[in-house]
Amino acid sequence: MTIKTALMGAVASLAFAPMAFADGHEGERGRDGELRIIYWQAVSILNPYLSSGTKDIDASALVIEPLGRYDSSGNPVPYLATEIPTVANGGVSEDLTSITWTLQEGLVWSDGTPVTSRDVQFTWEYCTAEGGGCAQAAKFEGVTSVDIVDDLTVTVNFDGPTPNPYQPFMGGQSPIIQAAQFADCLGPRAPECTDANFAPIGTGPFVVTDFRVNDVVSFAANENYRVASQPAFATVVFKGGGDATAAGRAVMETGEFDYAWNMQLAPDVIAGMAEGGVGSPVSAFGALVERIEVNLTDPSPDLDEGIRSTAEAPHPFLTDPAVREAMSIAIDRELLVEIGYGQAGRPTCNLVPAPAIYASDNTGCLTQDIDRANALLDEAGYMDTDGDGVREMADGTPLSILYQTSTNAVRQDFQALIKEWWSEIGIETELRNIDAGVFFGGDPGSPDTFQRFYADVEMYANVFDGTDPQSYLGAYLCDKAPRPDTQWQGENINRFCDPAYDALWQELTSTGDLDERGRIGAALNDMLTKDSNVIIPLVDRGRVSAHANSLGGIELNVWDSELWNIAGWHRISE
Amino acid sequence: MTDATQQPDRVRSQWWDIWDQFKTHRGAVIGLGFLIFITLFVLLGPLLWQVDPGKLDIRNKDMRPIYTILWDSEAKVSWAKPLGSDNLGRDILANLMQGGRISMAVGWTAMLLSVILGTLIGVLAGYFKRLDGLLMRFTDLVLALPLLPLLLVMMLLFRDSLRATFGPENGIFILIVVAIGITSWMQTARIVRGDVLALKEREFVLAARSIGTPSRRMITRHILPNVLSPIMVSATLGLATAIITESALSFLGLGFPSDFPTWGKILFDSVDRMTNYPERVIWPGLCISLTVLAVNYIGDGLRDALDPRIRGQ
Amino acid sequence: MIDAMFGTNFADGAQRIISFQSRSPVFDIIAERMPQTLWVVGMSYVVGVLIALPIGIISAYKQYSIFDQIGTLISMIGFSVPTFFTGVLLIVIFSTMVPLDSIFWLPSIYDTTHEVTDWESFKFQMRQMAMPVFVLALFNAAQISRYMRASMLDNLGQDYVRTARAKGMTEKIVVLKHVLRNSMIPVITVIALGVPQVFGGAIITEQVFKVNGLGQLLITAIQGSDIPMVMTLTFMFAILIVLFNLIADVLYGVLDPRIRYD
Amino acid sequence: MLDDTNAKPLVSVRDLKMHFPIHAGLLRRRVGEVKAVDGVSFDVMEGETLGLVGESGCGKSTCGRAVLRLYDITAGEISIDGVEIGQMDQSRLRSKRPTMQMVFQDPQASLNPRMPVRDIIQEPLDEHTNLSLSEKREKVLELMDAVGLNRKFATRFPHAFSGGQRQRIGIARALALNPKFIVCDEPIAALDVSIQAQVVNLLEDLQEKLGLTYLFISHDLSMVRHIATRVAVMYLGRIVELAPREALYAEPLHPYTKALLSAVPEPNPALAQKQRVVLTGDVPSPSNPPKGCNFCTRCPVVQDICRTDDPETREVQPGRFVACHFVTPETTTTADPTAGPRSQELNQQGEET
Amino acid sequence: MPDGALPVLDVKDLKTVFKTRGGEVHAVNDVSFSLKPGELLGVVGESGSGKSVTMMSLIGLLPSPPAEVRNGTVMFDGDDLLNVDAARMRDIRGGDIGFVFQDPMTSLNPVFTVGMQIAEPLRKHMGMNKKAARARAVELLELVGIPDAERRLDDYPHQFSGGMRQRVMIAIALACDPKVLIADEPTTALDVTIQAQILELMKELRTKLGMAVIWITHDLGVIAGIADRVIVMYGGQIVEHAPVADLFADPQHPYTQALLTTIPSVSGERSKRLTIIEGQPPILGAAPTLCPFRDRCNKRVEICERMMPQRYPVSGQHDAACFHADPGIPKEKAVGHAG
Repeated sequence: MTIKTALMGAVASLAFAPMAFADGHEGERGRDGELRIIYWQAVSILNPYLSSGTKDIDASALVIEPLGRYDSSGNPVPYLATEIPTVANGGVSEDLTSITWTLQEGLVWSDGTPVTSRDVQFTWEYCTAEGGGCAQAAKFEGVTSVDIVDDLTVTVNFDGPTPNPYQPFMGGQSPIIQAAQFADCLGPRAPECTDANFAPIGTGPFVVTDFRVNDVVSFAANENYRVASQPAFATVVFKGGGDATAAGRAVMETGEFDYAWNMQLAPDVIAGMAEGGVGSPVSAFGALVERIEVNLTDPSPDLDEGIRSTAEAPHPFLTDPAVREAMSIAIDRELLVEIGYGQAGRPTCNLVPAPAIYASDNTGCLTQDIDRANALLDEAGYMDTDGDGVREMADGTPLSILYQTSTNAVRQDFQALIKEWWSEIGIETELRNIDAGVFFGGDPGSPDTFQRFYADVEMYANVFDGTDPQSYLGAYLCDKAPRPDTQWQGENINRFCDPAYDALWQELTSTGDLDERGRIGAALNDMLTKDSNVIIPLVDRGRVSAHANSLGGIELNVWDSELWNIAGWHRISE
Repeated sequence: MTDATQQPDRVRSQWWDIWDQFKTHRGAVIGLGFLIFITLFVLLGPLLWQVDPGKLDIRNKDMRPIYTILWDSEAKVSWAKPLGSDNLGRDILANLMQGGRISMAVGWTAMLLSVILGTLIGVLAGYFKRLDGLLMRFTDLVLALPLLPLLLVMMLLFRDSLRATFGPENGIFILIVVAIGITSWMQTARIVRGDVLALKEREFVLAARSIGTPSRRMITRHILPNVLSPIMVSATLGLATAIITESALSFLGLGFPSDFPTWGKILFDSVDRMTNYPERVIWPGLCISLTVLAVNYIGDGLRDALDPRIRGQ
Repeated sequence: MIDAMFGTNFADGAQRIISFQSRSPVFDIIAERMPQTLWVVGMSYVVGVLIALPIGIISAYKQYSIFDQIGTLISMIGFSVPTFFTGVLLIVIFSTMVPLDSIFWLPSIYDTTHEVTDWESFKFQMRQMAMPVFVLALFNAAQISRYMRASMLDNLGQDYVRTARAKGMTEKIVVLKHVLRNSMIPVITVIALGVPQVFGGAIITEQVFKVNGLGQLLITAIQGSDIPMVMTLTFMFAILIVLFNLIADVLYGVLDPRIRYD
Repeated sequence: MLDDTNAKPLVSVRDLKMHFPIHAGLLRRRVGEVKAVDGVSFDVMEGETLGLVGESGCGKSTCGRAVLRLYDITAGEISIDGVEIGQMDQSRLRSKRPTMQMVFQDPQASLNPRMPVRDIIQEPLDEHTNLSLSEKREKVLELMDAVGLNRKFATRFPHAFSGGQRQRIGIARALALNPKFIVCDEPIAALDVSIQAQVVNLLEDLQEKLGLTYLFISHDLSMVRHIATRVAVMYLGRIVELAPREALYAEPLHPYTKALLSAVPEPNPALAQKQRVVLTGDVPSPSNPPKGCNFCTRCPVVQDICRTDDPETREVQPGRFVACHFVTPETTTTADPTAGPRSQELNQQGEET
Repeated sequence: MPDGALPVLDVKDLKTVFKTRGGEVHAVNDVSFSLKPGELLGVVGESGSGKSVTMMSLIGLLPSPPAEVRNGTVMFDGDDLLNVDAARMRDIRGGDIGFVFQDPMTSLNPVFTVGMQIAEPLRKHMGMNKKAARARAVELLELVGIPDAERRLDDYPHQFSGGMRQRVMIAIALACDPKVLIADEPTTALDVTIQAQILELMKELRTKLGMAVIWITHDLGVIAGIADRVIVMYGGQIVEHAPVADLFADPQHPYTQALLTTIPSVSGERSKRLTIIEGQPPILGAAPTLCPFRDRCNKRVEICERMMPQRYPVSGQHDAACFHADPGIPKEKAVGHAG
């Protein structure tokens, strides 16, 4: 099977998405034996409030569930709640300052105790407790209180009109945890509750039977799961470690595993593996954009720590929009897609390429134009004065940049290609790649994290959770810049700071009308990309995973955890 | 017999004897031949094959080696890319040469560094009794350190300052070479120390002492030349180890930047496509293995040739 | 199980070293990893030694013979081919190209939760160990057989060998009793000194076959800046090295009657 | 000390002790010491050859090396040419080195295998003279002539030579700085019988020509008899008997000397009729010497006193020193028939120098 | 010495060659001798004269390659030792022919007890069980004069002194009551007083056990005291062969003559100056065609430059390989003999 047919399969399954639960496959719980999942990053904890790693969030999705999730088209669907509250059904207050959820009746935890609104309230308390270091605190931003109405009803109050109230308790990042289990784990004690963090009691289709840190998690079907015929699998082995290639091989070539996450491999490699015939790749497009982030501050090691890569030291030439624009239009995005992603990617000029209402019709960067890039630089006064092929600034500083990304074959190919194009416009590039664990690890002590940004440009992909880009775009506010006094935490890694942007974003937060939100969102997107080229989007990446051909019920979801519907996965006979 | 007009013969260095013995070790001679060949290949090859190894040529990507035509007439081949090209169209032959230059350079310099360090510490420990305990405990200590964390810490600590001082490529080169060098000298030091201890008991050292030769000249004149054979043997092993270690570093993502080919990296990068493009792993794999093999055989031959017991036969 | 383990530990109020990364006691994680490391890396060491000794002995006894040349060649290849290459090559051959239902098919991913309870599970354990053990054993055997050969060569030239022959002993006794016993003295200590490396795990091989052992633990701990974990592992490693240095010394004394520590 | 007043001591050794520590156990603790040389005193007269004989392990080589201060000695005084060097530090000692040199036992081991002969002989010149290279080269060739080596071989390496030739190289090196005193440490022990005589004759010729003084260490009693003027017999780190050559060989006084002499196989069957004194047992370990007289464990005439008291060294006849309870001046006052010719010969030797 | 007795060992035209990189080295050239029951044959020569190689060739102890026994016959007990199979050779080695080597320090295996090393040949050749072998080992140690034999059986070689170790070696060689004992410089590494002990022991053992002994040494003094008959070797050849008294009283070969005068003595006259043999021992190489001693010989005559001397008989058991040895034969006639 080639990648093309695989993708067509994926598209086909998208079409049937709403029928996921109505799948004809029925039977008794645990009938299909063992499900084997491989993630090339190993799970280190099963509490998404203590880790932002996708692997940890995805693995905990087997056990703990939110009130509602997004389906594969990005529409909210109820999970623990009876329905998604809206203004129309009265769940969301008219002034957009509160949302009221109603839990399904008869829900029980895997230990048999009932799920109550207290658990929901507790979850909020848990994440917002002082000193808890909650990794999902952003989800609860603006929440002033969570009030228990009755045993099954709970109201979330916001500090102002919140047009998108589906942040708390929605999606894989904010599932409901059991109040009883985590009662003693509030605040600074959160990390100490190893037993709870490693084996949370949940409502999901599976319960943890064995947890080996950074290695393998074993699950068994939850006997108390609310759908009697689910899950189809009696046990799950969730193995971690290694690399994407080996994971892909284990699923598509040797058939040892049923599902592999995030096949970020060159299209020809994936195609080669799919020839193995036991598994296929599956992909779906969301808002995942591979982009180059430009550092507006000076990362030079000559600068003292504390000044280096902070707003105190503006970058000598990357602060010039002309340079950034030239860098952007020198790139042939079509070719990047061809080399790196094939049909699982498409060129883009937007930071927010989806959902459609937020997507700007920005196509200016799609055609590579080396000549215009050169002209731009000439105009801006960067000339190659010493004839070494590298342009210099007026003071003789060469346009020489350090281009950093995580270690990954496709990214290294991108680096090589982009380096070549940039050299054609007289910009010299030094490449560096850092192990993904370190690069995305967020360790404040490491100089190699993407937040620390000790490089001139860096490349990675990011996406927002759910369908609303508000908080995603909010990442580029002035005060979100990582600095030494924030322990280098913060999402605004470019150190972008534009009062106009900040003001426009504030407007977004108080706008409820969807079309208007779309317009403002697109405008914010353009301020970062088209207008300033602080962010140079490259490829709108489909998410690619691989599953065994005998595994049914897979519906790749880019808006939530990939394993969102694992309760419905089952074995099919081919 | 004591005719004053007779003048001494030309110095026929004992190296000739060693060479004579060395020549009898077939493996070593083949090894030496290969090492010379591969060295010339990476040094002079780029002069003859003037293709930029970093040059991307997307249109001609994924070319097969020219010999593929022998069994697969439909293979995408071109005389312009005799060993084919990779997925970005980079010429594999040129990359092998460039990668070989770096691998060999890393190998040789790291080996020299570790041998110099090992010899220095070994000789000092063996010769000066006072330093012996201290230096050997230090050696044990370094042996006890797990190398990988050490390498990682070194990378983090010194990468930027070296990059600033020597430029990006030289900086990382120095870092890798130093990292390999300072983590692989211990064996040499132990062997050298043992030999120096034995040499110290030899009468010619005593004889030199009876002349009043000071320690410095004692070491340079009498000790060092006589520990040369274990040093040379550990040097040949060190070269092989350095090339291997560099490729292992590439595997762990600690090696050179991605646009800086080495044999280890080319091999590592091609493992994913091993089934479709076996030549991309075979050639760098062969280069590494054969070089290491050659060097090991040379080491074997040298050990035999430098051993007077064997040479005397 | 985890509950019990952790619960009691906390109930005791004992001071624990807690990993930064997973927020769990370091020693528990190490204890969890130890079995697979010992199984795979330890077994490969044993297999390596078992292969190396006969190769070393025969190579030395028949110096420069065909066997010696081939033995040398194989051991040098084992030494010189990076394990990430041999590992992947084996996977491609035995996991991908060999059909799944063949008896030669071997799993490419190690199941760390597998427990040996009966013959079938033992067979499975053997199968899943086969490739990583082979890769590592080849590497270990290469080095140890070199030592063995050199040591045998040293001893074959000794006077007592001539004495043994003059006594009319058969070649088998001369080589396997007189020479071997003496040659083993330095080799045993080399083997003993290599044991701590087993506990250090084999980072690359562990990664290739997903044997998440101590090596993988160390590298993830380093990458995650898990300082308590790195320090504990390093310390443990250092203690093992000191310990095995001591053991090697004692072994030397036991094997060589000329050296006695009293 | 000698009855011969013509000779004055060039080297004077008093109560020399050389103890080597023994380390044992896992912690390499010092558990004892090997008393290789334990209180040795003797003089070497200018121009004479003092033979130092004894069995292996008796400390004779250590003694020779200690006299040249190749070791840092444990105790005692050594004066050479009137200068006390016993406790002198090695850097100051360097300037005294040219007066005293050494010829070693194993001509194979005493030459650096990686240096050509020319450089080996030249090394002392490099260290102690300011000659130009060509002067040094010339001097090397002269030295080679002097020891009977073909000049052509100057650039060869030691392994290209036979044992006898190697020993000549060693002698040439020792002669390079015109020393007064040479310690010959078993210079012929490793040589073939037919070559031994060549080397011994060479040493004698050189002594005659250059006025050298030798301390000739050997276990070969017959060769010592040939070359030495006086002979000291060592046993277990002590000198048990020191006497002029003829007197010693004609009438050994110490029981050990007697046994030693009688044990030497006699190649002339006509002379090999005497009754052998065969000693029982082995030499005790120098790390744990017996109490009392060192020789008490093997002595054929041992008495109780030997096991408790250490005999002192006494001059029992003029020039004859013996360390035995039962050899006293009273027991040996009988006229020595060989005494006359001996002193005469000594005089002659004295005049020759 | 019974002249008529059949020799236990009869060596004819033995030739041993070492193959080296630099070509063939002829270490032993046409050596012939015989050994009669109960006699002690001394073999004298300097290092490299081929005396050890000869003896090792007899019982196949030379490593091959590089050594190769080219030629000759070695008759022992009805077998030609150069043509017997390996198993028979092993039975003879250690069983019928005992061997004592030069350096007792290295010739004993350091990691086995002395008792085990003595018992080994007993169990192999005599088929003894453990207990019997041990009992016999105690006997043997007592025989060679090691006190407290029973206890010392469990000691390792390093716990013995040099002399004691050589006694152990002798015990091993004597273990199976050999017909022939070959002693290769057994006292060279020992001190004179210890050497005297070993020589006394040997004399005693010979009278007690009555085996034939080949005693290799470079020390004429040792030979004079112990041997019945002497072979003098030089450059891989036998240059003189004589009963011990004849050899010392009337040496025929110039080499023997020179050797006897060059050694000083502890008794007797002290010569003012030693007589010396000029030059160096020959470096062995290709098969010799001329007298190996001629370069150093002070009695060299013209014929020495042309042909190789044969072993000319001097008297009953005395012969020498020198043209001077048989003045009765005109030199021209000698030419006829050679070939």
